[in-house]
Amino acid sequence: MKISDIPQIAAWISEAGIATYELTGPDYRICLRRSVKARSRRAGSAGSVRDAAVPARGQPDVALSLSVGLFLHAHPVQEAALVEPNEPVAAGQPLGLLQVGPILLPVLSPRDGIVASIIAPDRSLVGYGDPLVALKP
Amino acid sequence: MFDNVLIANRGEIALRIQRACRTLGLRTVAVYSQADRDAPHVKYADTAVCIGPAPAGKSYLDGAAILLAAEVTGAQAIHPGYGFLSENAAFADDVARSGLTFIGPSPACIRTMGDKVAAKRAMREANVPCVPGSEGALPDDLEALQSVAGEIGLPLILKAAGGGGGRGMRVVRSRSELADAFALVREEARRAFGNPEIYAEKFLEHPRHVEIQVLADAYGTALWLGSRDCSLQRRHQKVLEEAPAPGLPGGLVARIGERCVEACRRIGYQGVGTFEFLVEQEEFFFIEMNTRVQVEHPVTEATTGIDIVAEGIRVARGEALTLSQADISCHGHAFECRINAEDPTTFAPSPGQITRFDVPGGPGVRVDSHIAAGAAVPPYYDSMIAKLIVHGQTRHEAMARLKVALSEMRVEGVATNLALHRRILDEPGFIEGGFDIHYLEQLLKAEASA
Amino acid sequence: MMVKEPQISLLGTRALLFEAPGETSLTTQWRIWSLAREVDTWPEVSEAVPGVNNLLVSFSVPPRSLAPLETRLHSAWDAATPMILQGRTIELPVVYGGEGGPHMADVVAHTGLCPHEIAEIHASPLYPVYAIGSHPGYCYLGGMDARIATPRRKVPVLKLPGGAVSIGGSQTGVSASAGPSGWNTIGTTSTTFFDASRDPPVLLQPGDSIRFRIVEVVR
Amino acid sequence: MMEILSKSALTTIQDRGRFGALKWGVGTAGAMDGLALACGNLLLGNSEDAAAIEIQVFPFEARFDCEAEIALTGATCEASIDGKVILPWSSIQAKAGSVLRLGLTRSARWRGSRAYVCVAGGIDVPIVLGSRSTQLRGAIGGLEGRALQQGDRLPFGQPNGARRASDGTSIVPPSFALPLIVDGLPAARVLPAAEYHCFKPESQSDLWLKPWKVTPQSDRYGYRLSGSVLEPVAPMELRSHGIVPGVIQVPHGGQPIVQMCDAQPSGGYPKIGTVIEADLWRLGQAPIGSSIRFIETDWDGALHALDEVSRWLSEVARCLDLAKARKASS
Repeated sequence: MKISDIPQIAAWISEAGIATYELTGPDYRICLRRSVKARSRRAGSAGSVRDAAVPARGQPDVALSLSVGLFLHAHPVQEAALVEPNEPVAAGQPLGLLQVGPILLPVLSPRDGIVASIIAPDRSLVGYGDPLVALKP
Repeated sequence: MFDNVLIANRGEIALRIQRACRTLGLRTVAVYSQADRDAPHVKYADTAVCIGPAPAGKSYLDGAAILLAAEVTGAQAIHPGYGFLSENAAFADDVARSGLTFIGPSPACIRTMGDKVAAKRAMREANVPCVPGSEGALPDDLEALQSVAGEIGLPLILKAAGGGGGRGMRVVRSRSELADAFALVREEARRAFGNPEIYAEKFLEHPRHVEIQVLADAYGTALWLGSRDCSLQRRHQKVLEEAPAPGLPGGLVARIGERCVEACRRIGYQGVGTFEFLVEQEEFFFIEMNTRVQVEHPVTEATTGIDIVAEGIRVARGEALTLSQADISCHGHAFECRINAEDPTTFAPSPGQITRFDVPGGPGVRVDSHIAAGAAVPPYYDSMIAKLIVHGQTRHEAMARLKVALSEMRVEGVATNLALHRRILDEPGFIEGGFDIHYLEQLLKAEASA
Repeated sequence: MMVKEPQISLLGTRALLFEAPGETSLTTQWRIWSLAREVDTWPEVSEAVPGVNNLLVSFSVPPRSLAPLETRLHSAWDAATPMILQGRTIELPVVYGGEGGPHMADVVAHTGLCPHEIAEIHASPLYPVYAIGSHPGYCYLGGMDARIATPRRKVPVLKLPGGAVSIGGSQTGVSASAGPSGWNTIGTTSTTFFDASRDPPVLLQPGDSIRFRIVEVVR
Repeated sequence: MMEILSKSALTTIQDRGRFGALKWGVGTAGAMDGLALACGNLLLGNSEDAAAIEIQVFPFEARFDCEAEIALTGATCEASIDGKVILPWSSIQAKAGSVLRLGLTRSARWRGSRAYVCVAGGIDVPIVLGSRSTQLRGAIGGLEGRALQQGDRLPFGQPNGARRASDGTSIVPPSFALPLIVDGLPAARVLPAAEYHCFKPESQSDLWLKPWKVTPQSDRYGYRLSGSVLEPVAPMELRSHGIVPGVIQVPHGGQPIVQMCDAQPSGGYPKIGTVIEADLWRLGQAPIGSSIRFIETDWDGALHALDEVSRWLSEVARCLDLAKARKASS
């Protein structure tokens, strides 16, 4: 057991979603605790878009995709896009839809705000973590 | 018949499968985690989608995420590679239910081979030799116990049915030890596992790990592609493999190969697979079957000239094998070194940024890797960064080429086990060949105490 | 329409219709009841419902191939022996014409008979219940005198009240509840024919008989 | 429980339909758009025989007095719960006191004519002769056998715990997923029926080649269509026989009537064809005043269409399950 092993152990713990880890040996005792903040951010630890989307004050500026899908600006039965730039939106409001075969998953606004721009083109293939809609305060 | 394959894996095997698909004229879909955004399997695929965050449980191990990706990208088949979901029968079932082709055997075959007891029963029925042992729990009565021991032969090992991790086991070398050992294991089993059942197996002192590669189509044709020796292991992790297994009589290997092939026909096996055996004094004992492509398949590709991954995809497309057993022969000798990003002394994974990555070349040298200078080795997955495969006309020539290749290979930025491989090549026991599965651990122990 | 052979035709993928050959008769209806009892037991059949000298066969799951089912139907018909149901006789008081018989005038116009004659002719036979249908509890009756036969209306009536006694072609019947109908209503009765909470929910079943009693003929 | 706040004429409780009571003269009733009902039940993880509310006149308003997961499918409408927009063909959570409002839509690529409000566990009215469907003629099923009225309170069944989605997940409506359009008009496939060949050849070809307008005298009982006059070669008087929804009757006037869900289970008008079961929902959503086309099909074609519908529904169920599994893992 060496100090340099700790980052690896921390990575394993993060992956397993463990909150606290204690290990006691003959001549050492280590205790690793993940903070709530770290837990909510760990998905982005590999330098992902999510980091960019979460500025220091904790107000996400981008709605990210949580699934694979075709990004639709409008519901198939409706003519109008769900939101337009400069439109005020409320937290939890659908900003767009991800089509996966016959079903549509809503992309919900992470917060109250104003739509800055719709980043992903209509009907484009998007994956997990891809930025879809930009918000401004 | 599919022509768009989703590869549900990462690293070198994702690239390897992608290459096979492209040689067959098939389109590929790469799925990746956020940690692998810049990985080459993402770059070279016809379509690539991120399916989840870095932890494997939320990406490469998330069957639902992979099937949703298949739905969106129009993939018609899923190649699971090795590890992750490759031997998950429930996932294979879900793939079939989604109307997609699982490139591999049927869920029923995966299920049978995933259950140790069912697998052994199936193999016994197909006349594949298994480790002799008691069928089920041992009797309490000493006389009956002695008679079971007599049938199995000595030495034998007593194992608690509920045990594991090296606990609840005891080796019995003489009949007089049997009663005491049984009582001890029974007591330990009762106390530690709450299950007093004990079974016995023949104990192998110096077994080698030898495996047989098989390939089967949907029309009853099954072939065996020679043997591999994977005895060089540390903590059950293979480090360096070779083909063929040195020093085994050709006739004996062929007999075992035929039985493996017969077993494939009996269970309706389709695709590529590997039968693993322990071998002691030229006796083969089946331990398990891997129902997928293996890390070490390239050594068999080198000695048979067959593209095993491509053949596996072809049979999944419903094509019949065009080869017959008579077409298959073993040319020369091949080695594979697994290059891992790991600490040379603790063997702990060593993730980080690769700053230099020089690969060797020359006749008979192949490097399967997803790494280049500048690439990151994420901490979330296994630590293998490359496979160095070398082929020669003889074992001696292959070893000489391997030595040169290892000397040319340079990896900087992360710690690797390259030095260990170089050291192994100087060991007389290795040079001679035919060592058992404890060889590397004993070597490392001797070094540590020296 | 007169045909010599039984006819089988499709009603979409939910059902087929088996039509017995020959003139409408009670003897043929006895065979239809017998066929219905047999066909009702077939696994691919959800319900076999007698009509007037015909049988609706509704599918539990539409068969992949129709030919075997058709063959079985034909042989079951050939083998069907008349099944005579011994039912009850129910008397229904009817007020003919007036507000409760808005189409009496059309029947008068078509037959050339006066309302009294029409009522007399209509009320004289004992009508066997051939089949139940049209709406909950409604009975198709056999044996109407051909002199008062009147074609169905060009445009159906959207809301006919329950208890309406009407003529459609050579058939007569009594509506059990309010609803649309293409028949000519000549009178009305106050009997209740259907109650979903009863078992069976219907007052009359095939094999029973109806006699109409003239209460009044309103001019 | 939910309470109906609006006047809402012609709103009824419907399930898949009542099968097995034809022998008593009781028709099938059931949802006019069975696919929309099935999708609502899939979104909520309901059993496929759960009952829902069929709405054909807007506005519709109802208040929930307990938490409930609801799904809205069928006709496009301006839908909201407590002022929050509900996406078409989606599921959403209602709180105790939540008010659901459905109004006419301003613009839509597809309009339809009947909306379905489904709740987890289904609308729990007594089962009458095997179904909860309202059969207005005979006044059975549903709530007291009648259309819903202001102030009616509807109880819910027990949700079965296999709820699929309540987060706004929606379904691509079948009018887009399984389109059937001829010359720009929605179409339905028809199997020729017994008296098809008793019509004049030009009437036979008019059936397939001319548009048919859905007249205002169209309802759950039947769709009276207007278009070319369909003339028989000779007058026909048929003996009364059993019929099923979808049968296209041609009365003496020559204008066809398609029997719909509340159709009487027997009739005697000549039948020129039957709209196949797989396409009845298309008719069920055809608005009054719109025109439709008929496409001739045969037994195999009709079965293929049924298979296509059931394949699509199981694909919807499979993808909802995958999305749910994905959500549970993240």
